[in-house]
Amino acid sequence: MLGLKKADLRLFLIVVGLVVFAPFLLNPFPESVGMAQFNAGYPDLMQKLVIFGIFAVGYNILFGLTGYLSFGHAAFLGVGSYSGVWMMKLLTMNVIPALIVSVIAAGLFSLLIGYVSLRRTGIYFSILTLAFAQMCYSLAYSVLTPITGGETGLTLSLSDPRILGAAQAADGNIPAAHIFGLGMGESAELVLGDWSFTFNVGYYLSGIVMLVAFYLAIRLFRSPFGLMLRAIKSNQTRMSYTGLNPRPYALAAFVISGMYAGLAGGLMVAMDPLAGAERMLWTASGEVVLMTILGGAGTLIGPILGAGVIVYLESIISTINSSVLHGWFNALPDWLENTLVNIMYPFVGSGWHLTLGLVFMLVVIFLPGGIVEGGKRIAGVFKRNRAEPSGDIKKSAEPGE
Amino acid sequence: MEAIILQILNGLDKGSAYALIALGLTLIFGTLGVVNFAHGALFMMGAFVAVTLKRVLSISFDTIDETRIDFLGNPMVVSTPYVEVWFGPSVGGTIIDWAVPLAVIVAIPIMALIGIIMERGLIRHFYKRPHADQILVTFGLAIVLQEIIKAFYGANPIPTPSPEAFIGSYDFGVLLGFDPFSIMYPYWRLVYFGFAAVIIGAVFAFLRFTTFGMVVRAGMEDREMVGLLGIDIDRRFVIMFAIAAVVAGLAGVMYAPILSPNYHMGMDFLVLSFVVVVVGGMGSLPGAVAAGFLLGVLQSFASMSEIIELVPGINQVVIYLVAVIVLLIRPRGLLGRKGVMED
Amino acid sequence: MGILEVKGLNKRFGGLQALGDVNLEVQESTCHAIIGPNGAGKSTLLNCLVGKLMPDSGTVMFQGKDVLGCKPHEINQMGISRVFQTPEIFADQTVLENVLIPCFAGRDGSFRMRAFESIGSEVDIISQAEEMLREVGMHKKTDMLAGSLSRGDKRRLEMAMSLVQQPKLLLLDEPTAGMSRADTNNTIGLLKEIRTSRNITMAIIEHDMHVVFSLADVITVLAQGKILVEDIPENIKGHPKVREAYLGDAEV
Amino acid sequence: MSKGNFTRRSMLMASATTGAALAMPTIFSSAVWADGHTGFTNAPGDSSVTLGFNVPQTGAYADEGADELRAFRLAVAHLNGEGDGGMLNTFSSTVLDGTGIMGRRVEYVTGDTQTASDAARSSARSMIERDGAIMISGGSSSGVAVAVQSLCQDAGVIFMAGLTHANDTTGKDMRANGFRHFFNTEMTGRALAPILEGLYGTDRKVYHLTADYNWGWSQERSIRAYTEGLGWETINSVLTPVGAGDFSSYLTPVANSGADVLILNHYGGDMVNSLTQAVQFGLRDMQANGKNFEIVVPLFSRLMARGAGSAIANIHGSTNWHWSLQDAGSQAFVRSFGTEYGFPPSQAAHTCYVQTLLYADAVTRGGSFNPCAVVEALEGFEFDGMGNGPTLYRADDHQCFKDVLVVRGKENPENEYDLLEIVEVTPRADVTYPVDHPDFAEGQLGTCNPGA
Repeated sequence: MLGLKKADLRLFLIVVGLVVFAPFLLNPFPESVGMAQFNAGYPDLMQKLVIFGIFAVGYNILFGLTGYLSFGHAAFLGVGSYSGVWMMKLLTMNVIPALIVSVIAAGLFSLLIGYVSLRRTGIYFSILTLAFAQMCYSLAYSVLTPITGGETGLTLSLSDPRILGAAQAADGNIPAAHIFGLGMGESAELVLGDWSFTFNVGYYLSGIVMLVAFYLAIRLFRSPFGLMLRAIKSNQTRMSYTGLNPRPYALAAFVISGMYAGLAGGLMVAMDPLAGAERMLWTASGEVVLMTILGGAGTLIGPILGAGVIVYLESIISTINSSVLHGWFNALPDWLENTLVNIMYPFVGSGWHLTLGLVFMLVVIFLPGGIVEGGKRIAGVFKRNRAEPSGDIKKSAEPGE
Repeated sequence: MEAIILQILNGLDKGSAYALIALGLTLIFGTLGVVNFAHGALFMMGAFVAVTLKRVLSISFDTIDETRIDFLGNPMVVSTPYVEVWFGPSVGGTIIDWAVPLAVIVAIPIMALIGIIMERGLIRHFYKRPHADQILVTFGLAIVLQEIIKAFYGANPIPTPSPEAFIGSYDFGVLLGFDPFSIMYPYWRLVYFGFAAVIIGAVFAFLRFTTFGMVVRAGMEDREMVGLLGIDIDRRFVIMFAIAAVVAGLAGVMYAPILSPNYHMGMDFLVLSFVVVVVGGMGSLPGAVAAGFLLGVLQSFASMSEIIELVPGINQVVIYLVAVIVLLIRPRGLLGRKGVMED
Repeated sequence: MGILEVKGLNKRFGGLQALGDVNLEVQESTCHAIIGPNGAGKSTLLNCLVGKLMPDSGTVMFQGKDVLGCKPHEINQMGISRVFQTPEIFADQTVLENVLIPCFAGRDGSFRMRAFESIGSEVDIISQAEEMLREVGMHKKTDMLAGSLSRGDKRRLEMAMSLVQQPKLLLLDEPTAGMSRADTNNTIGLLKEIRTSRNITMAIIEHDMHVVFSLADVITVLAQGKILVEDIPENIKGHPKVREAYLGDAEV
Repeated sequence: MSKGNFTRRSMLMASATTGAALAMPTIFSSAVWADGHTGFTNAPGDSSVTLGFNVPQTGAYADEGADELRAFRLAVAHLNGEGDGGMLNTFSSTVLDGTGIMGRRVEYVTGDTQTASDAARSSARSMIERDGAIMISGGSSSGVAVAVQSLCQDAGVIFMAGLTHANDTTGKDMRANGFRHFFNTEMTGRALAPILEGLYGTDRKVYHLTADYNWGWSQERSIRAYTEGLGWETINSVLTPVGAGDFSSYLTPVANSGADVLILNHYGGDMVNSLTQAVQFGLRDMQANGKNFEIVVPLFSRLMARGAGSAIANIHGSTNWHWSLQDAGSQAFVRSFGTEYGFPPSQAAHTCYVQTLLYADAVTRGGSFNPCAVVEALEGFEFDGMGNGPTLYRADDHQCFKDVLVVRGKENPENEYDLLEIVEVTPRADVTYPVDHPDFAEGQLGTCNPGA
């Protein structure tokens, strides 16, 4: 079905299920308990989870398959975002043209950068991409402010010359982004006892786009083209003496991953119409590398998992403050409560960077293959013990590669 | 002309810092084959050794001065550093004043120790791992280190002035036959440049004239060969790593008066230093030093208002632009050798 | 006319004359060996033939077409395949995939985006690859990672990767270097078999005289970048010039 | 998977299907909450109300963000009737009585802006969407303020800006749902120029170093307009990259440029570095055109001044508020803050504290949490007792008009907090600019958005 092998199809269906039921899966805790802090089922976070999933899936096509470590992919995301906002400023608040133009603009831009950077390999390639991305960031932040909005970011205003659509909504405000009249911010709410689940239009649009992107990535992985990309990582010398020209293959992978990044950037502004220069910073590029490696570079599902974990950590851990911590432990005796809060405090809230740093040191040290490898190991233990094959991690990890 | 001389001085100064960091990076890369993204953090920690020493020397006891009041109207708490009590206010004051130069001495064992712990505890497990893994794990380490520093010292820059004796500027104008006051340059920056020159010279001399250094250089040429000779590479790796850490740390200590230390200064320098190393040629020590000074000077020139007017934004991107051009014309960097980091 | 014609090839590295006016003609369906002491210029010659090095002067014609200035992959697409001294294979991929890659290269050329077709549906290509693996006796190892193979198997795999392209000329760079006597004999057997079954033109660079005399139809002796003599094996064996050239060399 | 689990899941699924079916005809928009639905985003329940404090917790402004958060905590405590009440006792409006806001206990959530507009918007969104925050406040840069302000406008919540000094926040990028208590670069220019004239005369040649981003440009434009108005000549103006660290190559040309005043349009770490380095390069000791060379830092912050150490001595600048002010409001605030945390508050802390109280007051006076009611209550609101003298929230642009402080770096500070001394309190009338000032012209407030 869908031109996929059975294992791939199962993996794809699992991801479809995760995306569709995310509003439930991410809101496991009732509103009133302290653990509700860990709920992630609100539109902003759900949208980010899938959008960064797209970004990482695309990055994996370059890094996971060809082994080219780019430190500049955030620039393509930024270009996608900027062109998306410009489409909304100039043409229409319908997000479809914005998305299309984002992908095209990022594709063209990555063609240019890729053409130059791919003349070199190894760390030289990495530094070239880093240099290009840093240039983009610096210029976007300062000199190019008329195009990029500079420090503030590019945003909509009440005086935009929108050709197909009004500059102002009926209530005198900036109109909202929509897809054929369905606003990105609109949600349906389902309340079940103490739980409340949000079904957001923007999230489901992003989710569908992500599923399409993921599906295309699976096809690409299993295609002759994907085979050639892996050959680049494996042995470029052999490749050229086998009559294959590695450069256009690598460039194609670079551009495709750039287009994925542009798509992610376009979706970001479709969900929230502001494009800031910081999303082009080299640390933002570093983040997508982390997502890919944390999940498992070169595997299908890895980047999605990696993106999920990092986006989730960033959003949830950074909002835990000391009063929240005290809230969790206030049932305990005072001295124990204070000790626990003091131990945990440096790792949450403003200290979430510390947690992030530690997490990925641990992953790189102990789990070089990322979450997918971890899942495989756990699965291995289960198999050896002849236990019931169960557990979500195993399910999602198994068909990874 | 004066303006050009001044910008060359600025460039040499900036270049000194780049060169010192890049030198350590290259040493680690050349001998250990490790791409160390935590190297900037070592620079930053060096600067914080200076900050810490100053604080330690200023450890005080509090007395309450009833004659004065604090901002809430309560009696003022006055603190007197113990050093001033022990050695008298003038000698004690001088010791505190000289905290930064003193920190150089303190920093050597501390940074060496940090280097050894890093190498033994983490880096050595990554010799055989792909460069991407090395980059990631050291990047993670860099984040952890800077967050720890932030937790202790806060996010704001901490002023760490040079000793009183070095405050003020030297007038090159007269020396070079220009008008007086036309080329003024702060003493401490001149000291920094001299200090960097000494360190760079010492590292090169060490590699050139000691047996240890020769083995290391041979190792940079051909690691397998040296391994086959039955030389205990492991121990030398630790020492090399410690040396690189000390070089970065000292660069940081002495830089503290120029740039008030903050927790993210390491990251700020890291990216530039990597560009420097790559422009110089991965694994080439002279390349790293030369590229450091070259990029420092170029950056200074690009910051001149005449140039910015000509090419807006050039001051922000000049280093990256040079890197792109150099790498496209000379694939292995200025003095790079074949076959290094090209997998 | 030979399938490969080299005329007046010169290459200098600084002060060293690596190749001096080398003329060579490889006849179709023969096995042409190039021997010579260390530093004779054998590897330089080979690298000029496959596009890795650009000679200072001279021409290299393959089937009447100029090869010089072409990139390695273009030369391969013309029908020249190369086997390396240490087997160059796609270590991270399976044995089958290793052979699939040249199959696709043969059918689709040096670059073609087939990003949405599934490999699984390329039945012809897969059976072609499997057949080739059977021919070199590796059909039971198709799912193994190529990197985990023994050295001998890696050599077989590399050979399979070259042969599946049905090259017009197969260049072998010391195919038995570092091999045990038994492995060497196996390789010789394999090469002989290929010659009889496929009638492929071969050019072989080799140190090992045993290999050379087992396989070669014509031998060219290279010394200090110049061609010393070219003849059939029987005449080379006792040739005084060859002895002279090899005298300083311990590996006679 | 146990049976119990399975049953529960199937029940959830079933309800979900029904929910979706119900939702089909008209997709509900963002704020349809099961209870307390009153037609605006995040309408609070009967017992508590949640405010969102979005401050930089990581990055270069983390210390300033931490101070803002302290102020917010203090404000919440005072609103809930804890502590000594602080400015509630001096505030000219007396509707707040320490029982929360309209009888609802005030709770708060925090977010990290990272001083990046992307991150700031994202954390604001999550506080609105996940935690149900009905007001967002805080921040330490104009880029963030503008970005979050427009987000709050779209989402239908009130934004009470923290530290933001660029004109755009209440100029080009003004929004109906956003309010700024902090002053701006135009006011800095108006307050500083007369003092500079008094100190340095009318015949001066100025060299500008300007941080290359929106706020820097705004600051330069304003101060330039007023110094040129004094008759000062602008010799040169150079843009410096944000976070440059080493400013030597920008500073060395100053000495030979013929300028006798250097204006550093820098803030934060840039200000610390450029100022210390300017002093290191001897600019402070120099004579030019027969006058003492002077340095001016238009926007001063005590937290930053600390980083510059002794370099700030005798440098003039402007600030929104300083703890050494002697009015009752300031004294009350410093006392509460100092007692709680052991050191005096910064200007960022002050503005955040005041903004929180002003919001609470506006809700109470307007009688509703509805953003439109709040906007109505705040527009044209005149108040006093909050530390800057009589203050007006101007209806046309949602900018507060109040006294501005001109300060000078102390030469011999008594302690690490006593770094600035107030030179002049420029009265509100002198810093008030007309609504149609060209630097603010492009903006449109739009109309208040209560969400839906």
